[in-house]
Amino acid sequence: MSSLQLDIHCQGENDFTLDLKCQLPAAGITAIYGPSGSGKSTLLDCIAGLRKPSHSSTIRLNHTRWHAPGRCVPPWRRGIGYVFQDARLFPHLDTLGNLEYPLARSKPGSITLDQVVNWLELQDLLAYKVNTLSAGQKQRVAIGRALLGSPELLLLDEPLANLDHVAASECLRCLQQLSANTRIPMLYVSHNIEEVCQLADHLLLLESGRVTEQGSLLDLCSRLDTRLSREEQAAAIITGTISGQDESFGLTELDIGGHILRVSQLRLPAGQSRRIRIPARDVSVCREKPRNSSILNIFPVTIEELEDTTAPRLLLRLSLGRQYLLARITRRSAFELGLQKNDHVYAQIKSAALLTGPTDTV
Amino acid sequence: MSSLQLDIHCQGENDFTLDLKCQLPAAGITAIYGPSGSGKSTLLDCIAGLRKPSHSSTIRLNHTRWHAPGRCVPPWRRGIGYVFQDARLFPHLDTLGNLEYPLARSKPGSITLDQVVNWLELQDLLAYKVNTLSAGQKQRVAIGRALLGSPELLLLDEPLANLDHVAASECLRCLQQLSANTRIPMLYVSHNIEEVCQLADHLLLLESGRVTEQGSLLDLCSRLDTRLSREEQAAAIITGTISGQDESFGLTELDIGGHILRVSQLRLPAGQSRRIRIPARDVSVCREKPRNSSILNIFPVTIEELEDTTAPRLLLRLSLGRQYLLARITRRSAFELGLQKNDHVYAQIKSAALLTGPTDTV
Amino acid sequence: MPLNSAELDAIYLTVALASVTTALLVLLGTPLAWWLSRRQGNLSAAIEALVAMPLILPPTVLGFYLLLLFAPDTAVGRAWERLTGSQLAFSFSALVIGSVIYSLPFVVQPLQSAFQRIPQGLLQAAATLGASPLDRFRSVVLPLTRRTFLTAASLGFAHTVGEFGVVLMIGGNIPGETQVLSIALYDFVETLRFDEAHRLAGGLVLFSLALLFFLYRSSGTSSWRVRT
Amino acid sequence: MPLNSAELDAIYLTVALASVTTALLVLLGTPLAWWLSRRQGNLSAAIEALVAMPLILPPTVLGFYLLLLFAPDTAVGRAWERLTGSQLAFSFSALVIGSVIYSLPFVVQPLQSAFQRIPQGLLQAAATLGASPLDRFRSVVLPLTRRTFLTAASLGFAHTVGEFGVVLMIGGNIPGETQVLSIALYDFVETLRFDEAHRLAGGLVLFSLALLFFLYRSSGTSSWRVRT
Amino acid sequence: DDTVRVAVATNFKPTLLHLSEQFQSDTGIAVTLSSASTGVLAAQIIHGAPFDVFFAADSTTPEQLYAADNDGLAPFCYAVGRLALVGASDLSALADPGLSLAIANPATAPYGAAAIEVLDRAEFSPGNTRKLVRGNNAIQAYQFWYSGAVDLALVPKSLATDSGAIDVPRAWHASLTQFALIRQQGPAVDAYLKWMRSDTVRDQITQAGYESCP
Ligand SMILES: Nc1ncnc2c1ncn2[C@@H]1O[C@H](COP(=O)(O)OP(=O)(O)OP(=O)(O)O)[C@@H](O)[C@H]1O
Ligand SMILES: Nc1ncnc2c1ncn2[C@@H]1O[C@H](COP(=O)(O)OP(=O)(O)OP(=O)(O)O)[C@@H](O)[C@H]1O
Ligand code: MOO
Ligand SMILES: [Mg+2]
Ligand SMILES: [Mg+2]
Repeated sequence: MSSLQLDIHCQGENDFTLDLKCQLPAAGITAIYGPSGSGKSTLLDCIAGLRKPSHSSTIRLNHTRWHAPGRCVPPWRRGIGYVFQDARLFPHLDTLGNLEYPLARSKPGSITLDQVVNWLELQDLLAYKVNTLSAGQKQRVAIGRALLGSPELLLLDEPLANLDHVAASECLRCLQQLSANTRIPMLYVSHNIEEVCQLADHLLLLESGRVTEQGSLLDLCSRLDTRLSREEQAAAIITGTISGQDESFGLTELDIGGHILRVSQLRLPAGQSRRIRIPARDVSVCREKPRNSSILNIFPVTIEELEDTTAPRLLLRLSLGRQYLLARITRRSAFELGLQKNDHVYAQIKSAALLTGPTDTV
Repeated sequence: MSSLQLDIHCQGENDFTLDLKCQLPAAGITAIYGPSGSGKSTLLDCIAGLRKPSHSSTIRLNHTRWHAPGRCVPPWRRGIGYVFQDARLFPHLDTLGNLEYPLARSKPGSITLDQVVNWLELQDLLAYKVNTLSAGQKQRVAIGRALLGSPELLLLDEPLANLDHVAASECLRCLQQLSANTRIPMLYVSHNIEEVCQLADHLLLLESGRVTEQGSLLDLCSRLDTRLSREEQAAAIITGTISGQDESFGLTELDIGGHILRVSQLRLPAGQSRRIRIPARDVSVCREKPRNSSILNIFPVTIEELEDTTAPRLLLRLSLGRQYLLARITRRSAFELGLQKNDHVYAQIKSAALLTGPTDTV
Repeated sequence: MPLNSAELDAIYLTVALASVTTALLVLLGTPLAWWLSRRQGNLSAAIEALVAMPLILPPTVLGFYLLLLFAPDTAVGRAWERLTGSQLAFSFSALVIGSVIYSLPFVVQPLQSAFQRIPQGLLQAAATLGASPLDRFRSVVLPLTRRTFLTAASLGFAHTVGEFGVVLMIGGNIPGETQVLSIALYDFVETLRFDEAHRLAGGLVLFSLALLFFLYRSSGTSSWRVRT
Repeated sequence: MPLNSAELDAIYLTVALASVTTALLVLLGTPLAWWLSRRQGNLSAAIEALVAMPLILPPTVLGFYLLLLFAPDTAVGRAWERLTGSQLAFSFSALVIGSVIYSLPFVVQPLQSAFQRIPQGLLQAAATLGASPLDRFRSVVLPLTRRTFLTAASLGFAHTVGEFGVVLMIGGNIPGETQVLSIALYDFVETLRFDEAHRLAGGLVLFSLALLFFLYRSSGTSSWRVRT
Repeated sequence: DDTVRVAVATNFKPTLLHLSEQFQSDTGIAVTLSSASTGVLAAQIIHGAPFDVFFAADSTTPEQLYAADNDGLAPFCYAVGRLALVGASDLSALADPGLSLAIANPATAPYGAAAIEVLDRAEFSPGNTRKLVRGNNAIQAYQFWYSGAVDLALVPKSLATDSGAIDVPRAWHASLTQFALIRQQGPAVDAYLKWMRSDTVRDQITQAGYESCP
């Protein structure tokens, strides 16, 4: 399988050292998540060749060694695209000039200028000087520019930080499509766990320059012991098969091990499988099946694990067939309902949560 | 009452014009919200005096005219603090040097260097060169620097865009405290509606350089016809009085017109009133009162208004005593439950949503 | 190799002339360069061209025209004499004025292009932090252009030390009054006293090399470099 | 006022010398300045000092030493003669070499400090977009430092036009071969033929003023300015 | 004021320097020598240079200056220059087109004009195609030769006394009479003049490679 092998030791200033050894899939989207100053940008810089790790480090994309003892491929030969945390547009070129910059400099790829302009809605900006763009506009141009280099690996450092909600979800959709269509692997740095969960297939958690956790999003999300589940925005990811369309109400039905989950409409043929992100905070449990509720999705589940904590709220891991849901409830509720491991309860998933448009489905 | 009066006409390049006339309260936090390129940064620049609006424009803070026909106070005499969208730290100074920069240049204020260093956790960064800081670290230093100028008005242009969740909520808490303690009015630009709702007292919605909506957050939030309610993250804001503490489960009870709402613990004396933000997506309705549910907060409400839409989901405006809740449910549920205006139903508020720590309470 | 008193006089005079000239160059050149860097259009282009003008004329010829200007019977010469009570031409002041005019472009042009490259946003940030224009210049522009100031000042200084056409013409090569080192050196070569010429030239070169070396080395190490 | 053939020769020669010199200055000065801008330490400080050196010596004296270096019986002179078959001293080539050495600091130093101020991040961005170092230089550094190149080249050009000490010494003032405008002008002044001197100087100044004016004006209008 | 300010044409400066030092130690009157080419000095004098005495390299320049404002004493001859050839053992070298030659610029220096007169002689016409380099003044012509850049130079004899120079016959060119002009009179200047005209000084001038005035 194609992979990105990293064994990086990079001594920075300010007592910071990036020290990591891991193998990431060079396919799909890998999110890099971690607090500010944990070394996310430093890692991307090393991969891009903009920062030199120690001599003995190795960076390998599939069979190409980008960095190895005695060998260092310079950045412009690595075939990467990099969207920087600051846009770094060329001030002497207009928007179009910036977009065209990589065209002559990389082997012709499958992404055309027109496509990028369309996806990112850059039509109106083409003739503008880049110093007259707003922050969000700059960021979109930077994304487009990186795409037009037809990279073999796309590095994105918080590309959506300056975008408004609509533009951000538009961009997210683009990146997803792109990842699916062009098979360009992406490393995606973000502080926004929702963004991460919506987008990523794989996750790398960094803290103080070290990997704390790494694995597929599905695995990491449903485990109670990862940093992710401790986050405000913990969520489980489950897979379902499209089983029907409810045209009149604009819903799609997914089969989850025999149960029907209704989500906002996905125009996909029946039988195709899909990943759904279900935030823990949207899931509540009841002992009795609620009736006459506006909540559409109510499933019988088994409590697999109860977080043992003295905090006001706790996480439950609920099994639904062979898959898992997470639920965040108050300790008081858990106590009042007398919840125990292996109890059979009903999980109700606030439907609207699954209906928030394309960004909620992967 | 103290106010910021704006009557700005500012012709930009690229066919963009900022054209607005409004009066904002010069107290508390006013959020400026709008899509990318709608003129938020331009507006702040005009207020700061960094961009010249047309001659006939007026900008007035309380009784001080900053801009008026025939008069223009230069930026350094306006007594403002400005956190830019890009940090703009001085590269020739270290972190401490940047923080100290405004100290000698403004009248001594109530905020001390030590406080700022503490709030923003800058201890370890003080001796670092600013070009070796990570993006989030830079942003924190920029916030600190602006605070240390003891401004009469603080302008914040997406100050949290580069911060991770923990740092961001830490900063938000600081800003709130600051606003409460120092009574420095703030204009806060953000793309993040959650952030906005948690922080702001007042809201200004911009689109293409024009004001589309303006008013107190409470008003704007509970109306179905504003841009806000069309957002993914629509929420209602309600006010309650602290009525009790549930020490064993770490909860606080608030009285909302006779009903008890349980939220994560607020260490406040009983009798004090508080604002709570309740996201529409966290509210579901049932005809029967659910029993044995993990949801703690269930209230009898009346449907005041049903959004008339063909979209898969719709908004409900529910009256709870004299206050309002919003609920976002699927159109299918509304149909199945046969919901009508003036129906009496039960609103269940996913408790966890109210328990997400300090950032959820204003 | 002891220096004779004429040489000592010349050294003293040279150092004085170059120092005063450099100080004036920086004092006058800085605001001029700043002004030029903030403006565009015909006026500033004309002034830029004017500043560069003295370069085009051979120094002796430039000196000749300055002499025409400074002579006691001209308006400038008379005004100077009324103000200071002494004659302008063939005085130290005349040398200073001539050197300043001659070297101005070497100071103004690098400073101007450095000023133009100062990120506008930093100045705006400083303004919102309460810094007046002068304060901003002192606390932001100066530190960010330190190296260019060094370059400009050292070019100006060196050029004044080496310059002799203008000085010869408007100074008159008067020992102890207007005979600077470069003219003394020129004199040695002209009067075929090559040994003394070699000695003086060698000393001058070594000293300057050492000075410039330390100047550039120190400016290098403490240089700031913006990462982005 | 018709120009006589000697003057025409001188004009032609001056323009040729200044053009060739400026071209060489930019060609040599650019990589040197780039190299210096990327390095710190003793070696680069020493080279910077060396580049600035020619400024310290009066041009005639510098010319004298260059003549000692270029004479047919020196290593340099012999090597040149073996390579080209003709004598170096008193040739156009010698003038060019002398002028390049003399004006090098005026080109290297502004370029160096401009290069140092190029945001590193832009070069990194260009690298990730597939631009090789040379390509980056051409497509990012050059456009961003256009104005400094203009400054440096115009300083170098003007300085070569005005320079005459070195040229006189290593050129030998041979009409049609090494007699440039500045020497012709100097001759007029020397022989007290002030009318002719005024005429030539006036023409030179007006022409240069006009040239520089248009140069600066055009560079001003299309200038890029980073907002931040 | 007991300082004499002297402007001197460069060709005479080495000689005058030597003489003035003697004067200074004999009388205690200081002498400052400012040297440049005759043309530069004249231009400076016209524009107010504070020189008491001007030793020019020709006769016309002092006369012109004197005619212009007619004050002080009339210019007088202080020495007559001689032309010499360096770099060869025989004047016939001037006929060799293979030998390069340096002279002073005939337009600006009297010694240059004299050199041209010599080169115009029929016997040297075979050498017309030689490389002819022109120093801005006589000194520079000598420097060209000194540096090894040219084979021959026609220069003032005063510069070449110890370089194995060959005298050029006096009759081959117009006389190189050098005049001095007094700009400002006073006791010090008078003493200096008196001393300059003394026999010892005249002898030393002759020894330095000049001839005495007619
Ligand atoms: N150019 C540099 N030189 C030295 N140290 C640096 C440099 N850039 C960053 N660092 C340090 O390395 C550490 C990691 O920085 P990095 O920029 O990789 O963090 P990050 O994870 O990207 O943070 P953020 O989310 O805030 O952008 C920080 O402590 C920072 O101070
Ligand atoms: N310096 C400038 N000169 C001319 N036009 C500008 C300048 N800066 C911004 N604009 C234009 O003004 C409009 C508003 O820009 P502004 O930066 O105010 O947007 P914004 O609301 O802050 O967007 P964002 O959320 O992306 O930062 C944009 O269309 C932009 O192109
Ligand atoms: O001494 Mo002269 O006047 O330079 O030949
Ligand atoms: Mg980063
Ligand atoms: Mg903005």
